[in-house]
Amino acid sequence: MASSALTDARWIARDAERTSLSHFLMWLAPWAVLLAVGIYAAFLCLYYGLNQTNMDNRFAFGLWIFLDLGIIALGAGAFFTGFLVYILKREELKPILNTAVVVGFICYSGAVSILMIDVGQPLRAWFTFWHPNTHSMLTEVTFCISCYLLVLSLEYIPILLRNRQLRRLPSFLVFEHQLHKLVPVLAAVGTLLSFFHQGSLGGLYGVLRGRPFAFRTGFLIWPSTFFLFILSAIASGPSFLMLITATVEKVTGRKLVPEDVFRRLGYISGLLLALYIAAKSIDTLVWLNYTSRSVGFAPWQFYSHKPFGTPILFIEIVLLGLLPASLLILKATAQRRWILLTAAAMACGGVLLNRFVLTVQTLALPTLPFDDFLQYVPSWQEVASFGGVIAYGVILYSLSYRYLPLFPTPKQGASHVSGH
Amino acid sequence: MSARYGMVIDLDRCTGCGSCMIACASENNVPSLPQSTARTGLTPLLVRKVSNGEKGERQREVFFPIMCAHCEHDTPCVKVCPQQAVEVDKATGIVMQMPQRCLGCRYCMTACPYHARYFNWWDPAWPKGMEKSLNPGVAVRMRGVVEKCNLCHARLHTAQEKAAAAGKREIDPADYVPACVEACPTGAIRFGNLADSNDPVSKEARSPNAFRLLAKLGTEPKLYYKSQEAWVRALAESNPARNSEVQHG
Amino acid sequence: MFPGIDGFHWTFGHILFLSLFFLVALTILATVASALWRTARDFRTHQAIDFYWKECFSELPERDRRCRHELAGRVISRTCDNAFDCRHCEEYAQFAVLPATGKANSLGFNYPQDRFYHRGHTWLKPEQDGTVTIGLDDLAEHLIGDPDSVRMPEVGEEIDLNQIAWRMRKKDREIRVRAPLEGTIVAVGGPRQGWYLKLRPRLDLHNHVTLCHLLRGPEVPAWLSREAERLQIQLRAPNTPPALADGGELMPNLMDAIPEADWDTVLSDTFLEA
Amino acid sequence: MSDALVVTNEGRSMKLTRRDLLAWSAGAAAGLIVTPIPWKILDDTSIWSQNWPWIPQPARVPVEIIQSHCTLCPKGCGLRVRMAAGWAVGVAGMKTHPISHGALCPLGFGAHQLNWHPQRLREVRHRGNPSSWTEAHAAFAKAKSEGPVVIIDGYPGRGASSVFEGFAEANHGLYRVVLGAESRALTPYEQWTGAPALSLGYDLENTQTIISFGAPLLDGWGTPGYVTRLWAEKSAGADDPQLRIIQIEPSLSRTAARAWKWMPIREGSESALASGLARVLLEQNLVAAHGPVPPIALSEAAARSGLSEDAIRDLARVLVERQPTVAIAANENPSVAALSVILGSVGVRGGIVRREKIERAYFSANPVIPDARAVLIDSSVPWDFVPQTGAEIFRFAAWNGGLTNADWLLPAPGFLEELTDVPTAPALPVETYAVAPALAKPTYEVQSAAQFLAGTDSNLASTEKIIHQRCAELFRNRSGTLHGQESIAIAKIESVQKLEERLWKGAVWVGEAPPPASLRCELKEWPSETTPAHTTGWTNSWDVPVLPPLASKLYIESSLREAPERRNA
Amino acid sequence: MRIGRNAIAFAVGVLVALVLGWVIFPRVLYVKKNQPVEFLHKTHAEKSGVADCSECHTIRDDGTFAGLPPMEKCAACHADKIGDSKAEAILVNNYIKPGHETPWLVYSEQPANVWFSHAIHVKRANLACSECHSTYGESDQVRPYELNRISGYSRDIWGHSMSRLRRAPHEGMKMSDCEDCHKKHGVDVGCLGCHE
Repeated sequence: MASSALTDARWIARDAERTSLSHFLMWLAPWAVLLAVGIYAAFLCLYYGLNQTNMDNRFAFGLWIFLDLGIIALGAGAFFTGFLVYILKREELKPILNTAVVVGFICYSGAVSILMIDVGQPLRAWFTFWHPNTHSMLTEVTFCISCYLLVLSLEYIPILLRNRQLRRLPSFLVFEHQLHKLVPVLAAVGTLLSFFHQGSLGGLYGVLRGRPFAFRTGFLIWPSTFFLFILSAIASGPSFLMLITATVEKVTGRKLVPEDVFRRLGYISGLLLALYIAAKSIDTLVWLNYTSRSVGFAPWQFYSHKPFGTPILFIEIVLLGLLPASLLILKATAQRRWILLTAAAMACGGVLLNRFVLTVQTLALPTLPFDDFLQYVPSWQEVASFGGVIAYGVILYSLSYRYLPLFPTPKQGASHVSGH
Repeated sequence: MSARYGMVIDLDRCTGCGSCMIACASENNVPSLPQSTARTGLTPLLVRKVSNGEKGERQREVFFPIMCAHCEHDTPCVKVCPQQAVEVDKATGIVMQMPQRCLGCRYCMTACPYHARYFNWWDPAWPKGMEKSLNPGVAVRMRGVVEKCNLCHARLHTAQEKAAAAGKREIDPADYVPACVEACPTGAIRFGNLADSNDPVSKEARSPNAFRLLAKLGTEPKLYYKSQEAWVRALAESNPARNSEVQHG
Repeated sequence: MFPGIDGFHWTFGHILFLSLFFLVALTILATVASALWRTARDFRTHQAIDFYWKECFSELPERDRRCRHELAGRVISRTCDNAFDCRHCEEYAQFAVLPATGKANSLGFNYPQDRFYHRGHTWLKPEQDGTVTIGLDDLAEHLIGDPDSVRMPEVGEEIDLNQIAWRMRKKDREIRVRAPLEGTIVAVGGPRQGWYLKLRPRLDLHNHVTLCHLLRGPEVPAWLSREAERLQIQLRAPNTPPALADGGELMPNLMDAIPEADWDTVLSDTFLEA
Repeated sequence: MSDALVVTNEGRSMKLTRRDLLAWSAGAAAGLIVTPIPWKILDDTSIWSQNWPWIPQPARVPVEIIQSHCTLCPKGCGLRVRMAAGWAVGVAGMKTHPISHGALCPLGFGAHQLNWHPQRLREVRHRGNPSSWTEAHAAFAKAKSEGPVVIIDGYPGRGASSVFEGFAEANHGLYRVVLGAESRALTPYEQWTGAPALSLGYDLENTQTIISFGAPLLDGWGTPGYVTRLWAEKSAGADDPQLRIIQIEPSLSRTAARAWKWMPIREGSESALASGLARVLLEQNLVAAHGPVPPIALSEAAARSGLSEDAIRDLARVLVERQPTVAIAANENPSVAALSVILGSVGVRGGIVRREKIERAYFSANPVIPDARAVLIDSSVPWDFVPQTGAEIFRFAAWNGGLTNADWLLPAPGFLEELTDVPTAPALPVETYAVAPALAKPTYEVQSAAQFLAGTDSNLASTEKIIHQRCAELFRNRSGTLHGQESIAIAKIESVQKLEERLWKGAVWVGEAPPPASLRCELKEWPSETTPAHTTGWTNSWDVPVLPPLASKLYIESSLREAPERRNA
Repeated sequence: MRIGRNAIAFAVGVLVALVLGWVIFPRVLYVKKNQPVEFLHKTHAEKSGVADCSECHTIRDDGTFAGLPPMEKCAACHADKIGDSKAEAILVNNYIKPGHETPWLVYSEQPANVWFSHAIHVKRANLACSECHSTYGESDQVRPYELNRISGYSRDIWGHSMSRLRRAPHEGMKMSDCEDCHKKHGVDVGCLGCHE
């Protein structure tokens, strides 16, 4: 038994078997290195300015925005699971609730920190709150994301306070208990916020009349992409959670959640994905035949620039949309775990591709009659600072998994996770 | 006194000499940095060479001075800026960019169909001593903010101050002429008040040969072009061409 | 942002957006505030410690949650699901009448009969003046030996049942001892005195329910022997001398004797720490 | 029990527990929010980011507008200089200028920054090492005592130029000029008319057809504003313009792109085409002249130029459709000049005219200078003029153009740092005269070549003196008009002081053109072909070795122009 | 008594923060600088009978504002020492004799990106100087110039009161102050009106 100098046993929940500290540190080491590199890259960008990136006046948004949109979409699992459990009372999903919160927190905090590097004048970012232009989708995004990040941290606190050492303080434990009683309220608020900012992230591009490839008409002030983003986010969120959980199970070699939770998640994900694909197809048809022409552009010429030909449309809608959706829904396929997970991965990939097309392809395409198609390759600083965020995510998750009750312990059973 | 300042550029008169670009940069204290490239440099006014794609004797070329078109109707950049760093000036119709309010999110740049907005990727710098040659009327922008053509509003300030000192409310139009207009050796760039139907410029804007780039987007740009040549006018409506079809600067 | 701040317009959209934002912000704030307030209230109304104890109890391993009646041999096997709160246990009375059949091997522990024993290894002795004296029981003394330091509460402090009454440090491990009874502290002792606390109980001692949650009589040796067995198992780490001397007597000062044992677990099991 | 045992009593003990610190920091955090600290720091840091100390900001000083003239090249464009605190902060064209009409070449607009150009010559350099004026003077004095001095002038006709001439005469030296492309194109007429090239010009105001053999008419040729204005008013965009510009050029240059007609021909076949055209004109009696007939067959002209014979015939017809028609070469090209003679456009209105009565021709400089002790090169001489000589070379320049074989690099006054007069620009049909006073104080220890010579030879007149003399001369002659804010005939000006005053304030004197017929021309036989040196620089009008930093907008920040080759070496 | 002890710790925390924020912070944030010469408006108004601000602080014909009078203006009277005050000596010996401009510290200095036209405010809107500059014109002592270490602004821009509450109408020259005044006078000039 490890009573060696280097032990963190007293921080680990009594009946949770965790690998030895040294082994754990070995696992963290490479990620820590990646994080360090990322922090250095971020410092370069903040100190010398954005000339450290390969963005330019045409490619004013680059890798960062694409990945921000991506991880925020995947992070939607957090609010959506909370919504299912607390609002729709789908108790069977409780086992992944804590993981959902942590993953959500990681995704959002990561996205926000990248955004802080991405803006040229971080010191003035707060102006958005002081002089908000409420007609801007970005204002909505800023407000909602910052509020929602607050909500996520509040949802994270109860999990944190259940650490074996922290809970020894009665006041912490009682506060955790009381806060946890109110989490449904937070879940409701979170749902509202997420609904809006996921949507607004879509709106971000949908409103760009000056970018006919992204421009969409819609309902009231919201372009169709507003709703598509919400749908795609809640469709991919559960799939992403599933992947994360499965990965953790693989890495730790433990069974963490009952199998039916997986199937349930897959089913929900599949249904929403199917719904999203349907909506997306209609939207695409409307855009091809009406919207794009209404601003005087022949839609097909947007697909005349390699590598963004029509195939990308097919991949996005059929290969990484329809296919995974049906795989996730159909019992026969959903039974097999590997198919389930592959489908989930495809679903996430599809949504990421959608974000990529909307951000990167939109900017690459010409608008003026004599513009040409541009390419852009991110600089190492861009890649590294994002790698840093990934590393931060892995480290934070690993720590949470080791020291916090992310998953119901065999003894307690599902009902005991986070409180009672 | 709500003016709507705009421009009509007679492309037939433009020899593409580039005087307007340099005059603009000099007036507005735009730096020229050795590091900057065609894609990261600051050119609030950019003259682009466009060819009709023909070869040999039938090849034709035209020069398009591109600058902020000061869109009048749901101005793309104004709508998207999260913190009101961009606005359409009520009195003049100038689309303003406020560098000291800007947080450098660059959303407006993605919104602008003319690519007429530029980001300060570097801190501005000048060879030692050259800062003495900076134009006193214009504040130098800092790294990390967006800038663009403000129709030389520093000159508008000077004109207003002069008018005020003379006890007048209205400025004398002769006192407010943007640098590019002043610089053009052939008088191809004309500047005036589009709201005033007697203004020669607003008359020209209504002439059959006048057209606007991407007018089809419905943003009501106040930057007009005119040309006798049909193929040039046709450009306004045509879709972006493939890389191969048009070479240009 | 706020009326009067530059850039604020009284337009419908603007007002709608901002009021929605403030509503959300307020809700979040209110949630946290009310959680804090409720926490404070629970402490005021003495529910906090009770809840806290129940939480810890639920985390205890099965073995540490045996019902006293099982120890006394009144029932074959019973897990307590009431956090050792016999006061509010329906079954307590019905089992209590049965005769205790458990073997009572004291293993040479000294456990005076005039005392009540708490599962957290404290004893409680009612005094004539209506106060009670509280001390550390023999097994615990054996485990710890001389503590390096002790942190005692203050006279006059209100203390709840199962609340951490005092802390002891030994080999930079903190040992937190739970109070066997709720009341007000009237005197503070320490290892030297052989007792640690004197309390004026919050409840009436003459009411038999007040102390009924504590072990007494035959239950005690039975319980102790169980604990001894547990220790024996837990302390039998590779190449360690047996914890029990031949006479079955527990050697004194075990923490010094067997430093390499997993004391975290031992101590938390002994003093009912989750 | 060991004495080590410590029994502390919680409540009373002054020892801070973790719990106390927790409560304390909670309180501190709560308190901090209601202090100015977070908010003021938030506000002030954002303000700091708006006024970063390392961002240079122009001083708040009043701006004064001064009319003057550009002296960076011999085109003499009128300037409106914005001056603040003694420094030029902006340059624009002088709208009232009778020749340049408010136009400048693109580089002129950034000229006010040239004085701080990194390539600015800041000190005397001798064979690459720092030196001093005294040493330079000594070296020159020694050289001049030992042998003849050749002085090269890139901007003849200035006061400084006469200082040079005076020095050359006084010291048995030679005075040579480096002519611009426009003037070189006029040199062939010298032997046919007897008039020096520098006294000739094109009366484009009255021309109806221009056939340009690669001359960048709309890209800095002559005084930019002069031609571009004519083109803009008479030609731009019109299908049948009053002024027809036919550009003969291999590639679609700016001028070609904007010309009424562009005819792409093979590289270097200008002479052949000109001769071919002349032949057609003569054979088909399209012109009054009867000879000399070019010794080239139409077929050969067609073959060499890559045009069809019909195309050449048609072009010939077009040339005579609207006369007067002048043929303008990009450079010295006798065949093109001869074509003008055949077209009968020498010494006629709207043709090639004589603007002044200079009898003595200038000798243009030959880079090969065999027997001289020293060569003094004025700062106006293009950097690419590299003398091949054993003589000691004294090179004046405000900016270092890179590689040079000069022994002495002598820092000359920069833009607007020196008083100089502005003689008639090349190829103009009328005589002009203006003065460019020193507006900015010299940034470094500089001397113009004229000052330098005056330093070595006390009985040389100074530039100032010569300018005064010329003003007096103008006043005496009583001819021509003075164009300032308003135009006024010289005859109407009360005194020479008044005249000078106006000239110092940026006014331009414009002489009266002598009757065209005063220029007689006879072409005996068709000139033999010479292969002209091609014109350098991407705006033809720029002889300064470096470009204003802002010029990079045209070739780095945009691709409006191709990056200049050989610059900033 | 744990709650009590916590409460005390909390209260101490609050107190410390308040003192730090309201007492110490302002002293750290602003650095006091003295004017190069102790110039007294009052004395000049009385002795030299200067009646109107515009006699020294003139608006040029083109509308630009001359701001502080140049050294010659001072030299006109102070070519040689008039009185024997210390300030007089400093002015004459350090600045007028060697011919250096006096490096006055301008309390109301605005940053480069602000365009403020005295002509428009004084000539068109007929505002009295005191509207913004209070009675500084009659002041009989010079107060030190306070420089904000972070923003580099004069303290007069924020106004003397840290809370910006209950400050005099002329106190404070932040953008919001300009806007308030513009609102009051029904002026709407947008960003373009006041920014370069």
